[in-house]
Order: sequence, then structure tokens, then C-alpha cells
Amino acid sequence: RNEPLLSEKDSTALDPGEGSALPDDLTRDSLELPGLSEPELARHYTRLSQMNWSVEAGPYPLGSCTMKYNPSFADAVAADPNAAVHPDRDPETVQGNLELLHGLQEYLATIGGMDAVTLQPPAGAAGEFTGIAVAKAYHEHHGNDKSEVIIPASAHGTNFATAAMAGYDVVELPSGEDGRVDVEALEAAVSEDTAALMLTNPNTVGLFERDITEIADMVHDAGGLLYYDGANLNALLGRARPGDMGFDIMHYNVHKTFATPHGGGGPGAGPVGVVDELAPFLPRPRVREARSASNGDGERSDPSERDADDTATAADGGALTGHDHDHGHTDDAAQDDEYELFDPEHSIGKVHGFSGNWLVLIRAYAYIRRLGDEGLLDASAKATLNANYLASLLDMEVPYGPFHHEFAATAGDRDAADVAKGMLDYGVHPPTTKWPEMVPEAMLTEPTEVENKRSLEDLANAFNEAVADTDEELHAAPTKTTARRVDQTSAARNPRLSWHALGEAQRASENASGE
Amino acid sequence: RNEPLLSEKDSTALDPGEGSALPDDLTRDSLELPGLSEPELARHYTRLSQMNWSVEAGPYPLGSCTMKYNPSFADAVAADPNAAVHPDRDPETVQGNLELLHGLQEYLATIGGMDAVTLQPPAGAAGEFTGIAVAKAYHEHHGNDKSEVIIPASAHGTNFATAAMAGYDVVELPSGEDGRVDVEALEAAVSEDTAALMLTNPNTVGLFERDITEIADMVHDAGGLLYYDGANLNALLGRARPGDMGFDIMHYNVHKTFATPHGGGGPGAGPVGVVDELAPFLPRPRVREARSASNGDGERSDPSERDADDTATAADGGALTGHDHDHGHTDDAAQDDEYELFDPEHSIGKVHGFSGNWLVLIRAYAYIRRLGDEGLLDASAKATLNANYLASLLDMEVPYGPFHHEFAATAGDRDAADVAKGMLDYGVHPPTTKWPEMVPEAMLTEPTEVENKRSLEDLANAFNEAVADTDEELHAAPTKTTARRVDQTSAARNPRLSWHALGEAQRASENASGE
Amino acid sequence: MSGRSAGTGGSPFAPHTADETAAMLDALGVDDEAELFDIPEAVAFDGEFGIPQRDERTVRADLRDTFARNDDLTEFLGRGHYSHYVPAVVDDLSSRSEFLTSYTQYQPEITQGFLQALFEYQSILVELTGLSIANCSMYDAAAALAEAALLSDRVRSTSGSTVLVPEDLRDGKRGTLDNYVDGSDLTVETYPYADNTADLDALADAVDEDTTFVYAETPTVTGAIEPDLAAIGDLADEHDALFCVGSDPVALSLLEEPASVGADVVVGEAGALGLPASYGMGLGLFACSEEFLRQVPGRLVGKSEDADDRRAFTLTLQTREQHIRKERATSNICTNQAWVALRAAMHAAYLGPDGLVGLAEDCVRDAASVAASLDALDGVEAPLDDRHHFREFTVGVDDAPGVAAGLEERGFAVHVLDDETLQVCVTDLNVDAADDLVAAVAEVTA
Amino acid sequence: MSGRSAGTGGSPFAPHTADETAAMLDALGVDDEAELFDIPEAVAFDGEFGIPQRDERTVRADLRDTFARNDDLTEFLGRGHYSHYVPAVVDDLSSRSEFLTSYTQYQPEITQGFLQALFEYQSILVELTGLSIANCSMYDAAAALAEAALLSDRVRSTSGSTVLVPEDLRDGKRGTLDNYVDGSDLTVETYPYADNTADLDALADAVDEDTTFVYAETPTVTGAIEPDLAAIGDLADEHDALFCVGSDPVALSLLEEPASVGADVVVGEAGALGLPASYGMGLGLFACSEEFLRQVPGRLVGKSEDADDRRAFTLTLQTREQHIRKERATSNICTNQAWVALRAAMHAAYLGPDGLVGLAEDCVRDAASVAASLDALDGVEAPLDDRHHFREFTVGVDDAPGVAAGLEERGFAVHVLDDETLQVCVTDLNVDAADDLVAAVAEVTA
Repeated sequence: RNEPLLSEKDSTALDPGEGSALPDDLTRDSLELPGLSEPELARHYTRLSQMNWSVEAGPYPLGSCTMKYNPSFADAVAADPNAAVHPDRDPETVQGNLELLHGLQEYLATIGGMDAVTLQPPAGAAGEFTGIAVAKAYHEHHGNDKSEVIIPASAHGTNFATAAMAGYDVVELPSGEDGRVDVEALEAAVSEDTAALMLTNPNTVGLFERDITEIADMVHDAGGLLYYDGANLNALLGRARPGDMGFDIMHYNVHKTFATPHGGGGPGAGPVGVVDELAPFLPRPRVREARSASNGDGERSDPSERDADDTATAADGGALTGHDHDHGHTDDAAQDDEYELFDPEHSIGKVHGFSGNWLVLIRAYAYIRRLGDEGLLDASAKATLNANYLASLLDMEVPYGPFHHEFAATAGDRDAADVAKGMLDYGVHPPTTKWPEMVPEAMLTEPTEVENKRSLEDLANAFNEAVADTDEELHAAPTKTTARRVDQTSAARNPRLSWHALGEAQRASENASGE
Repeated sequence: RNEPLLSEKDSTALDPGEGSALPDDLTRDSLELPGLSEPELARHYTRLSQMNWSVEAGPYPLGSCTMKYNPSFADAVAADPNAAVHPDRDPETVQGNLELLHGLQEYLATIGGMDAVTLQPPAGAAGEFTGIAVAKAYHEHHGNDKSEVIIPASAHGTNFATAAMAGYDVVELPSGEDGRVDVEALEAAVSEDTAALMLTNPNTVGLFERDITEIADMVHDAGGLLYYDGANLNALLGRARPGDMGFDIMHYNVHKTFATPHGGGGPGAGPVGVVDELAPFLPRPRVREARSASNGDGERSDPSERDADDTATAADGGALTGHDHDHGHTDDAAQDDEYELFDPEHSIGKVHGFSGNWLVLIRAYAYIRRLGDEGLLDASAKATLNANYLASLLDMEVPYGPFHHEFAATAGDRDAADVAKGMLDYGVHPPTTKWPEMVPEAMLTEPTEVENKRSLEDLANAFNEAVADTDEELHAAPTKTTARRVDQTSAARNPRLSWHALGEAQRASENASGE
Repeated sequence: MSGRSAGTGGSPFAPHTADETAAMLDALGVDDEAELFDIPEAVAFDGEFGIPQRDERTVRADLRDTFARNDDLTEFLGRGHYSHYVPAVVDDLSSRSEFLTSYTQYQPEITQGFLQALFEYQSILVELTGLSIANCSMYDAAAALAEAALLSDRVRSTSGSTVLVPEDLRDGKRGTLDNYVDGSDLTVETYPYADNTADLDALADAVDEDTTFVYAETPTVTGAIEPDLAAIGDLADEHDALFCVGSDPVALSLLEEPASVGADVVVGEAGALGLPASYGMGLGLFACSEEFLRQVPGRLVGKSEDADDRRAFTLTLQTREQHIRKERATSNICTNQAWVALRAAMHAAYLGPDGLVGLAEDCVRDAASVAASLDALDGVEAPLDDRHHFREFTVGVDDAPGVAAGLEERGFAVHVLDDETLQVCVTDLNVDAADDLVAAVAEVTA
Repeated sequence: MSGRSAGTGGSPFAPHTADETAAMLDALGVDDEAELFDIPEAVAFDGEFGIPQRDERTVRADLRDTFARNDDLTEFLGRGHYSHYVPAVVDDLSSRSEFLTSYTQYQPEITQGFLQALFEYQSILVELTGLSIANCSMYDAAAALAEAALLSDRVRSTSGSTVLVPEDLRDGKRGTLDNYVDGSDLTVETYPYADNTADLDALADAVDEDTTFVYAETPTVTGAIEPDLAAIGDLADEHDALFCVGSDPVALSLLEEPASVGADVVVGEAGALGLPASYGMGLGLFACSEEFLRQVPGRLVGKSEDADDRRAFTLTLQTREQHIRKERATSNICTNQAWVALRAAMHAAYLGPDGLVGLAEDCVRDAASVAASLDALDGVEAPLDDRHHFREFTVGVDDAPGVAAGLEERGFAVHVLDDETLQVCVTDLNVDAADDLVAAVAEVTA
């Protein structure tokens, strides 16, 4: 049974201008929308929810997506009415918000081995864009003439799109035979034009880039920067830090690493960390302890005042080497620490209208405080254990290893997308399919740390059963889902993107047949 | 797919005494229970929830159960952390709680046409018991020797059980041919032994007891009391009040009338209203405005002080006639009104360890404030409209009328319980079946006001399709539900009431087949 | 406002558009809904309640103001209503509308989820009590005790009719018990406490052939752990009386299993799990031995099979219940506390046996530690007995009401038992403030 | 703590028992998880973060304390971030884990629910804007505007590269726009405002053959309703520039439909529905005319059929997106604000057209009424223009920072625009306090 559209449940047309305090020429003549009573609304969305997979429904092993369990308490924290404030509040009156943001900046810097963090980017891709924009601003500030960003072929699509959006030419780097960066190919690609190399590590088939130090040197020697895509950070929590590997810039995907809910496609948050040299270019404003607090002089710094911490070490535009940024991290803000906003000296400006996705940042902060060192270290341990255990149970080849939190199995002579559809009938969500392309018919699988042994075994069973199905069976799959195989071609060929596009007759007949 | 039991997901045994601060002889030697991680817990209960019907899933037309939509805002109100207080708090420090309880007492008194209300009974049946206990105390106080409670055959089972529990003999009253109280039969039944007549009105087939005034006089003349079972109050909201009909005692089912969630079987609340004469017998404590506030003398009354309001009119034990209790109801407590607890003079004592189901009472109060006069009046209007419209669409006979918010259709030569199982396959919840017995193969149906026209038509379709199915089809039904027909006989013949009773072997094999 | 959407006028939860209402009235051949009512004029209500309709924002704001009138005190209160930290996931999961807005499971084919959850709740209580049957809940500990006494009336093997309870029984329990047994032949009598637990000698004197039911609590209302429960059980057994133990699931996870000391019935407040402070709202625990199966009050969920021979659950033995057996039912209970039971089971499963025992152990250690701190103050004695304690204990001071008032001013709530006795309850929710409490007591008693 | 239950040590959200971990390690032939990692020693981290593990009760208590540091002010703040009352049912339904914890709908067969909800969201925006395409969301109004400018770069029919925006554009929007276009050939220029809306003459001078995109807002950042949007559209049209209108769904329900005044693109803050005050978190509205279908940034849900020929929804036209098209994608956006869009659609459906228009009408009337009350005060002028207003307006005073500080002391927050100008925003959430605000302004300015 389909659930009727809102518009099939009610459609009320009216003339908004009628009786308006506004003159006729400022108001519209008609508005036709559904309006549902609360009981109808509750049933509509309850039924829609029942047609939707979620982390609380079962395994969600989408490779590179890190669909972890989202703890309830973090939602409760984010619902605190005292946190529901307007962004234009006088900073002195929202010290609670600033304390949290400052604390999260510190946590993320420590976890990533970075020196300074902005929390403004509202998603991972926005974080990438912010990071590349910071790199660009840095190069421009130092008169470096750079035109290219190097990206491994196996990288996330956002890397390419981001580099292009920032105005860079993309240089695609083929993978080496071992699935990692081909250092010789990189050497050939790196040049004076290289603005940055974007990498994720472990890479998208779960392999650690063993030559990372050499890679970093190579890029730095050419005057380029190293960008770390945080998508796979969950694998390294507490074990290795991008800053220590030579990365200059990184973004964090808080939903992937710090268990904020994905919400069916956002809101996310993509904080960006950088080394000292790049801190002056971060978006404005950032949060710092109030100078009055540290100076003890009772005066607040002017936000435009030069921020010594963030600019002092940006001495020259030369190669960035020898980072040493182990923080003496203080976990707990004293209750009376005061915080203020400030604009980094050479800030790129804004990447969000206000301060990003606040309700998401709260949850990330709460999660990190909940887990602490022990929990973070165990998360990467169990994520990697789970991926390896699951792979060991599969009747499928996994061409590359040793992998960490995710692996790309190959469906061999089967179509990976079809195998995924077959898996749906076993009550699990399938992995990411047909990507990365270095693995033929790839099934990129990341169970995360939240599955237990039995759940992994059930999941392995779904893989093995589906991959053993005949092509005919797979083509007919799924059969036990809310919808059977959805025709994507017709959707794209004849786009119907609103109920207005369905047409009255079509709407009526489909509604009737849908029930 | 069955969801495994908690015990099948984990079972951890330990020795609680080990390392305890208590001596060995005070501690147990072993404890074996499941312990789940939060992600597992979330999936377990999410999956269980997916196997459960609810008001937000669709129509729930259980006659006499009044399964209304439960508004979300009332849940939000009840979750206020300031309301989460301990019952032994000094009343002066929980004036918010007392203000709400006092306000709800007033609302309920006004809506029912009663003079005084206790909120302590934790469910409808507990309210019945409280009401009959009050009647008994009243009779005993006045030296009335009473031994019988008269109850119509069509009454709720709780009425009979309550009267028996209070130590009364039950006199069952057959229905008249018109489905209402047979006044002649009542005349025959009423005697000096009559402690009370328990009635619901409209009765359990939705008919108003047209002779209610005559009935009340008859009972009162014999020195008996009239008890109103509030199960069907939703039909009368704003249109008639039990107090005006001559009832002396009533209980309110807040989930049925004031939309508090039923929770799969509670918590409920069964406030009891009484006329002035009975107020001194209500459970202790009740809430009233502080005497200091009304006296202006700055002194709080001692709780044991005689309460004039509640005792003054209890002058004698004679027949109770000529009630006139239209309140000059003040809706809004002034912010600085103060409230206190007091013990009614001849209180029957306690019917709950503390003050009843507080979180439920909050929701009822919020609901009444939300609806106001207009909303309450419309609720009874639409509840009755819906029942009549639905009945008009059915291919089934409805022997008695005119009915209000509910009606008893007859399944005729079909088994009503089987028809109900057949309806399950049409995506609706069936009505109450085989009750009341005055209607053969009764399907007692109460759609409530929250269904719309289309939903009623869908529901009618389910009735009509199911009742037209063959016996074979009905016996095989349901087929589209989580479980198919459940064997109730075997459950009762061989009771297995805990996972301990399932046995290891059985548990293991069932778990395997269940997946 | 027209349309289905929430506006003013009428019930916001009746979805009818004006057009739909008109069409429905038309189909019924009436002009308005009032014509459908069959209310004699003499009893028709034509007044008004005087309750204005309010939008939900206003109601929420009003009630926020109302509750803000409650003073913000840190509560060290117990005596039968306990607050432990309830994890957020319990709120989230139990609030799912499939649980919260469902009815009693009379159609098992579409209520397997709740039925299984209640079966699991029963099972957890079976493990904790050691008895083989637990029902799906009573209203609260008071009702559970009262129903247990009535059970003894139905199953008693003695000719007697005396229910023996502690003299220190909390008033709410005693009052409820008195009312419940008022319609039976039972009479309630008390046995004395010594040192805040049963005076065994006096109890031995009190138990006789008239005794049909002996009730003992551990921990008692003042938090003392009964030192020799088995001896009480023996006394009951010797006189063929039912032995009923009162406790709660946190305490039961650590204290000796009632079944092992001869308990026939266990009652108590299961809302110690799953339920935050809620002004006394409870969850009645009721478990008993198998021999009383057909006399149990309340609902029972049993395991069965469906037509495909798959495991399925159902309400069972309903012939005990009022909707079938009417005046011969084992209780008049209908709606119970199912949703609270669901929450308690969730909380138990979240804690697991380790977590439960750990929490219980904290209840012992924290009470002892706070008592010791108080006892160290001049003019303060705690506890006032030689027992082990669970969560709470009595405190002797010169002027208990005065001390309590002083504590209230300083933001703390404690029990006042009499002019010279306070009671203090320590749980995971207030233990962090215990040092502050002790300091405040020191200040007030200085 | 052993077992699966939440204890200390390790991740509380990794369910492994010690036995299970051991069995899994054994199956893999390693002794512990560390052996599975392939991290060169040179880059291994052997330090500590210094973050202690805390139980959830402590984290909640700590953060409650943190947020309690925020002053409790009644906010009369807007300027792009608006708070209307969001009904509780929106919180309840959107919090269902099936929505909140799901991923992007790459497997439509098991995500029909969210897909349909997003299709409905798109449809509501199509109706409100009059344009035929709306995507499933951008991050916020700033990103939506910036993406619209980039769209004009991709589809422009002029040789020019100038993006024209109001000089009064809110800084966050302007700053984001500047960054987004930095990698393109576009340059951003401004046109002046007169009387808080577009100076049409100056705009006419500013628009030329170099112009590829003209952006106008209604209401503007100071709440003024643009009096002649069509004239701006005409100017853009005459020069073959895209005309982009900025607004929000509440305003759009009452104000003239952008499509009817020639808008090619509509952007804005759709979080005016469904989202309470959240420190600037938003929901970017993005709608455009059909001709740009294959150049739209972000996700689109389309209607299709399943193998049984039943209606089904799916993400569509994904070849525009980065995961397919990489550097030639229409945007780098991946995760957007789907869950906020879900909430906005719920809120819209709850209000219905009547409720939406009623709310919008209140935004006009309440702003006018509060402005009049302020204007009546000595030394206060409001509004500072001759426009109609929506929610907010400017207020002239002698010493704006001083007045704002005085208001802050009295519990109110308003915007300070410059030394002599405040801005006040009135919605259903603060209108009840408007009289108090006016009284406070009177007091402060007296």
C-alpha cells in the first residue's frame, strides 16, 4: 500500500490577498496547499517512517559513509531550550554556546593533530571547500602561483567538485597496484603548479597510505599543501593523527566520526582543522578565550585585534615541515572562563550565513565527552575488527589489504548493484556499490563498530546468499521491500519533481491503485 | 521474522554477592539477565515497535475504549523537568503541582457536573473502586445497611468486579428490549439493600438512557446512590453532565475522554467526582486553595482542620435529590494563588501509595486547556457524527439506536471474532467483538472524532469486505500481519510466562527458526 | 480557520473539513450534529464550562510557568518513590507512538511487539524474585501489596483472616491495603519493628493460626535491610500463612532472592527502574509462585504459536480477569501500568546484570558513606539503627522540622519523620550533591 | 563492566562482549585489534587526548550547566534567522529514528518514506515560489544564493560576469557568495538601497550587458517588503540576466509569487518553518524554472514506478552530482539539510494554507503594530522607512548601543545596526512580550 501524498489527503486553495493588511499589488492571488489535522499528520509521517531504513532498523554498512549508531542522549542535550538562541546575540550573553564551541574546537584540534579549527562549514563537502579556499588564500597571500589540485582516482566525488569549484584544475592520480598512492605517479604529477594534494587515509578501500611521510615531503617540497579528507577518520581515532602525518588541512565529518545523525541527508557539519600557518585564513568568526580572562585586565579585546596565536607562526610562505602540534589539551573549561568571537587576520570570510549547523555541533561535542580517550580508541579498534571479521566470512574476493574499517569486496561476474538489491531481501542494507572503480563490481563495506558478532554473521549471510543467487533472481529482487525495484531511468528521462507535475488524472488513478 | 528475545541476545550470569559491601547472608548467589548495548537495545525495541498497532498507525475503533489521537504537545508538557518532583516534598515547595491538580479537580468537576473530585485513582477501574468505596463509607457513616449493587448486564466487567471487591453482592439487571435499562426490571431490583446502581450513559451500545431521571429517583428513593461509569463521557462532552442527571458519583477515564495515551495498557488515571454530600469521604489528600489566601490572615490551615466546603452540606443520610452544582468556574488560577493539601473529614483513606498517575494527569489537564469549551463540544459532535456515518456505510445490521459515539453492529451468522481477524488484513484495527452480549456476534465500534471521512470509508470497506469473506477465508485470516492467527488455547493450556519457562532446547530451536 | 489544519474553534484533533462534515451530515439526513444526540431536554446541559480554547503554544507556556512555581530543590527523598538516572534511550524508545499510543493487546496478531516486551518484563521479574510467575504490572507497590493480601484470601489454607504487616508500613501502602481488604473477610494487624526492621520475637508472638498473610519489606521504608528474612518466612510457613516480601528490582538484584527465603509472593515498586521522579507515580511489581497461577490478579502474557507455527505471544489466562469473569474475577484491574513496565524492562536491559548490581551496590555504599559523614557531625546521628542500608537511612537531630526547614532554604529536601528524626535517600542522581548536603546539615545544626 | 551493557571503558556504543571480541580476534588469527592496524610507526600516535570518559548522566548535567550560562533574554532578533512556534508534533515525528538516523536515499526500495517526504517538500516550494523545480535543500539561504549565482554562470546567455546584489545584503550571505564565486569568472557588485529597498533608478544604472544575475530580497534584511519586485525583474530580463528573488516560505505564502514577477530562481531561508532558534542553523530554499533542470545544484527527488508498476520515488538526475560527475558536477554538495526540509514540510502541512497565510498576515500586522507603539515614544522613530514590513523593521534612537544595553539588562535582545539604529523582529514567539519591550524602550530612552 502506498501512502497517499499530502496533496492527495487535502488540497485547499485560497486567496491570500483577501483581507490582507497589505495592498493588493504586494500579495499573491492564490495558494493551494495541503493542510492536515494533527492526527492525519501523525499518521502520514508515521507511515512514511515505516517505509524507511535507518541505523536503528539494522546494519547499514555503506562504505565510506560510516553509519554509526546515534546515541539518544546527544539528541536530548541538543534539545536544551537554553541552547536555542539567535546567532546575533551579544556574545557576552551566550557564553554557554561559546564555551561549547571553544571546547569542540579544542577537542577536534587535539584529535586531528591540528592547531586551529573552524566549526562553520555545514557539511563535509562544505568543509572541503573551506579547506581548499583556505589553501588558496594562503597561496595567494604568499604570492604562490598555483593552479592544480591533485586527487587520487579513488577519491570521493566531492574532492573533484570542490577543487573545481575553487577554480583549480584537477589532476587525477591513478592508484598504484597495491591500491595505494603510486608514489612515482605522484612524483610525476607534483609540480610548482600544485596547490594541494587531497587524500583520505585510510583510503577508500581501507588501506593506510604507508608512504604518507614521503608523500607529504614531496608535496611540501613543491610548495603544495596536504589536505586530509576526514571521511575515514573513524579508523584512526587515537591511533594516528592527520597532523602528525604531515597534513596541513583537514575536515572532520562529524556524522561519520562523532555519531551525529545523518538525517536522511543532513544536516551535517564539516569542521576544518589547519596547522598554525593557515590559521589566519580560517572563516570568521572563531571562538577564543576572552583576552580579559587571560590578561586579567578586565578589558575585552576588540574582535579586530590581531590574534597572536593564530598569526605569529605564519612567518613565511615556504615549505611547511616539521609540524609539532601536540596540544597541552585542557579538557574542562573552568566555569568562569569567558569566551569571545574574533576574526582571523586574513580570514577567507564566510562559508555559511551564520555559524554552521549548531544542533549538529552540540551532538558531536557531547559524543566526544561521552567516549573520551578510551571510547575513541575502542571505536577505531572495533570498527576495524568488525570490517576484518565480516570480510573473513564472505564468499567473495577482497582484492586489497590489509584494510582497516572498510573493505571493497568484488562481486566478480555479478553486477554489484544487483547483488545489493538481492541483499535487501535479507533484511539488511547493502554496501556502497560499484565504487571505487579500482575494484571491479566493488561492494565497499563498512560495518562500523556498532555491529556485534551475530549481526556481522547475519550480514555476511546476506552477502553470501545474494551473491549466490542467479542473475534472474537478482534482477527480480527485491521482492520483500516496501517498493520493488524502482525504475531510475524513467525517473530521469521524464522528470516529475513535484505533485504539480503528476497531473490530476494521474494523481487520481495512482492514488486509487495505490490503496 | 521474529525478533529474538532479550535473553536470546545476551545472557550474563554473575554472583552479585562477590565483592559486595554487604555480608554474604544478605546477598544472592546468582543473577542471570540480558544486558544489551545501547545500539542493540535501540534495534530491539525499534523492531518490536514495528510489530505493534497504534493510534498513529490507523483507525482503532474499539468500542468503549475510545482510542483517540494523543496530542504530542501534552507529552512535551509532561516532560517538563520542573514537574519531576518527589511526592513527599513540602507542599509549599511544589505549588506548581498543586496548582495543576487543583485546576484539574475544578475542570473535571465542571465537566461532570460534580462538586468535588479526587485525582488519586490510577486507572478507571481504580476509580470505580474508589467511588464504590466512597459510597460504602457514606452508607456506613449514616448507618445505612446496604448489601447490593445493581449493574446492567451490558456493563463493563470492571463494574461487577469492583462491586464484588468492595464486598457487595451484584444484582445483574437485564436490558430492556430497546437496549436501555428496563425500568420495570430496575424497580423489581431496587430495594432497601441497594447501595448503588452503576450505569454508563450512553450505554455500551451507544444509547442514551432516556429514563435517567426516573431511574435516579427510583434509586435515590430507596436510599441508594447513582454511580456513573465515565467510559462513554466522550459522547456527552458539553451536552449533558452526569451530575445533572442525578448521578452522585462518577469516574473519568482520562485516556478515553481527555486523550492521554493508553500506553498499551496503562498508565491511566481514574479521577472520581462526587456530589457535596459525598465529598468528605474522598481519598486523602486533596488540594484546595490555601486558607491563608482566602482568609487573608497569613496562616495556613492545619490539614486536619475541618473542611467546611466539603462537609457542610453532608447534613444527613437521607435521599439525595435536587442537586444543583453549576459551578461559577474560574478558569485561570491567579499566579500567586496558594494551594494546600487537606484530608477530607471522613476520608476513606488511600487508593494509591501516593497521588496517582501524575504524568497522566498533567496530560489530561493540558488537553482540556487546549480544547476549551468549543473543542470539547466539537469532540462529542464529531465522535457521534463519525459513529453514525460509519454505521451508515456498513452492510451489517445495527440493532439498537439512535446511538451516539459507538454502535454495536452484528456480524449475523458470522463469528464476530473471525470477522475481526479478517479485518486485520485490510490494514485497520477491528472493533471490540462479542460484547455486549445483548447483540449477537456484536462488533462494538467507536471510531472517535479523530477519523476523517475518507478514513471512515476505508474502515467501512474493511468491515464489509471481511464480513463478506467465506468462513474458510476468515478462519485463515489474518495473513498479512506480523503474526498469523495466534493460538490462545495452547497458550492457556500450557502457560509459558517467562523465558525461563521456554527451556533451553526450545529457546534455541525457536530462535533459529524465527530468523 | 477552514481546512483540516489546526486552528481555532472546534476540536483541533477532529480532522473534518467543513465540506466533509456537510457531506456526512447530508448522508445521514440531518442538518447538524446536535440532531444526532438523543438527550432529553431535562438533563441537557446548556451552560458553559468557561474554559477558553488555547493554542498549544499558549498551553505549553502556561504550564511551563505553572511548573516553574515548584522550588528547585535537590531531593534526598525516597520512602518508596525512588529516582535513578534513566538513560535517554529509554525515553526515546518508549515514546515511540507504536508503544505509547497503543491499546491493550487484545489482537495479538498486530501487537506482537508490546506483548514480547511485556513477556520480557515478566521474565526479568521472574529472575529477580526467583518466583515463577510475574504479572505485567499493578498500579504501584501499594496496590500490589493489597492485591497480594487479597490473593491470600482466595488461596488461603488456614481458617484465619489476619494480614500481618509492619507497624512502620508507609501510610500510602497501609491505607490502600485497608481499602482493598475492606470488602473481604481479612483484617489487617501490625507487628512491631525493632531497630527499624522486624522485631522477630514480637512477630513470633503475633503470628498464629489466624494469620493468613505475613508481609515483610527489605529494604524497609527507612532503608534498613531486613537481617533475617528467612526467619520471617519460616514463621509464616509454620502457620501456613503466605509470606509476601516487598522490595524493588534494584534491591532485588543484590539482596537475597525472595524465593530462596520462602517468599510466596513478591511485591514492590518496579518504577525504581525506568521511571524518574514523578510525584509518586509507580509501577507495581507482582510475582508469585506457580501454585497460584489461576489466582493471579492482572494481566499475563504467555508464549504461544501462530498458524504458521511460529513463536507468538498473547495475553493469556484471561478467564481470571474482570472482562470475562466479572464479579468472580481475581481483581477488578483493567488498565495497569504497561508502558511503565516497558520502560522498566528497557532500563534493566540497558543496565544488564552488571549494571544493575553495580547500581545496587552503590545504593549500599553511598548510603553508608553519607550516613557516616552525617554521623560525624556534632548533634547528628546517622543511621539510627544497626542495620545495613539500601539508599536511605534515618538521621537523628535535635529539631528535625527546623533542620529540614534550614535545608530547604539551602536548596535541599529531606524527609521529616518526627520531631527528632529525618530520613535521607541517596541515589546516583543526588550523590554528587551529598557533600553539599552534609555541609548544609552541619551549618543548620551548628 | 563485562557484558554488552553500557559501562566504563571502551566505546559504550560498541556492543562486543569480551568473549565475542576474543572469538573474532581468534577467527582472524590475531591477539588484539592493534595488530589489524597497518600504521607506520613514524606516524603512529602514542599520546593521549586527555579527554576523560564520562557517563551520559554526567555529560548531560555538564552541558545543562554550560547552556545555563546563556543569559535568558527574550529575543526580538531576525535578520535572516527567524523563530516561529514549531508544534510539538513536528519534534515527535521528525525525531523518529527512521528519519533521523537514516542515510541519503541511495536504495529507494527501502527509503520510500523519506523520498516521498522530500518530494512533498519540493512540491510545497514549487507552489510557494511558482517555479517548477525545487531541490531538496541547500545548507542555508547564503549557500542557496551563492549556488544560484553559480547557476547563472553555467547557464548565462550574456557574455557578462557581474552578479548584482543589494548593498545591504547581510554579511553572512555576502561573505558566502564571495567565497563561492571566487573560483568562477563571476564578480559581485552591489546596487544601492533607498528607503530600505532597492533604489530602482540606481539599479537601472547598475544593470548592463555585463550583468548575469540580479538578486533582490523581499522582505529585505530590515524587513521591508520590496514595493516593485516586477520592475527589478524587468530590468534583469531586459539584459538577459537571471533574476533571483530571496524570501522565505512564510513570506511567500502571502507576498506575490516570485514566478509572477519574472523570477528565474528563488532562494531563501526555509528554516523559518520547522526550525526553532538554533544559533543560525538554516535550510536553504532553492527553486528555479524548468529550463535549468539539468543545471540545478543539489538533490532532486522524482516520481517513478517500481517493478510492480506502483508509484515510487527516487533520487533522480544524479548525473548532475559530484559522486557521478566529479569535477563537472553542478555543485560539490553532498549531505544537505534533508532532515530540516522534512521538518519544514511537516510544519507547512500542519499549518495548511490558512495557517501559513494567517501566520504571514500576523507578521505584517504585528510588525506594524509594534513599530507604531515604538514610534509613539519620545525620541524613538519606527520604522525608518515608508515600506510595509514583514516581521521586522528598523528603529531610530539617539544612542542605539546604549539602548540595546539597557534592554539587555531588562531581559531583551534586539539588533544594533549602527549608532542610531536598532532593528526589532516580532513573531508569534515574542509578540506576547512586545508590550514589555515597548515599555522597556520607553524606560531606557526616557
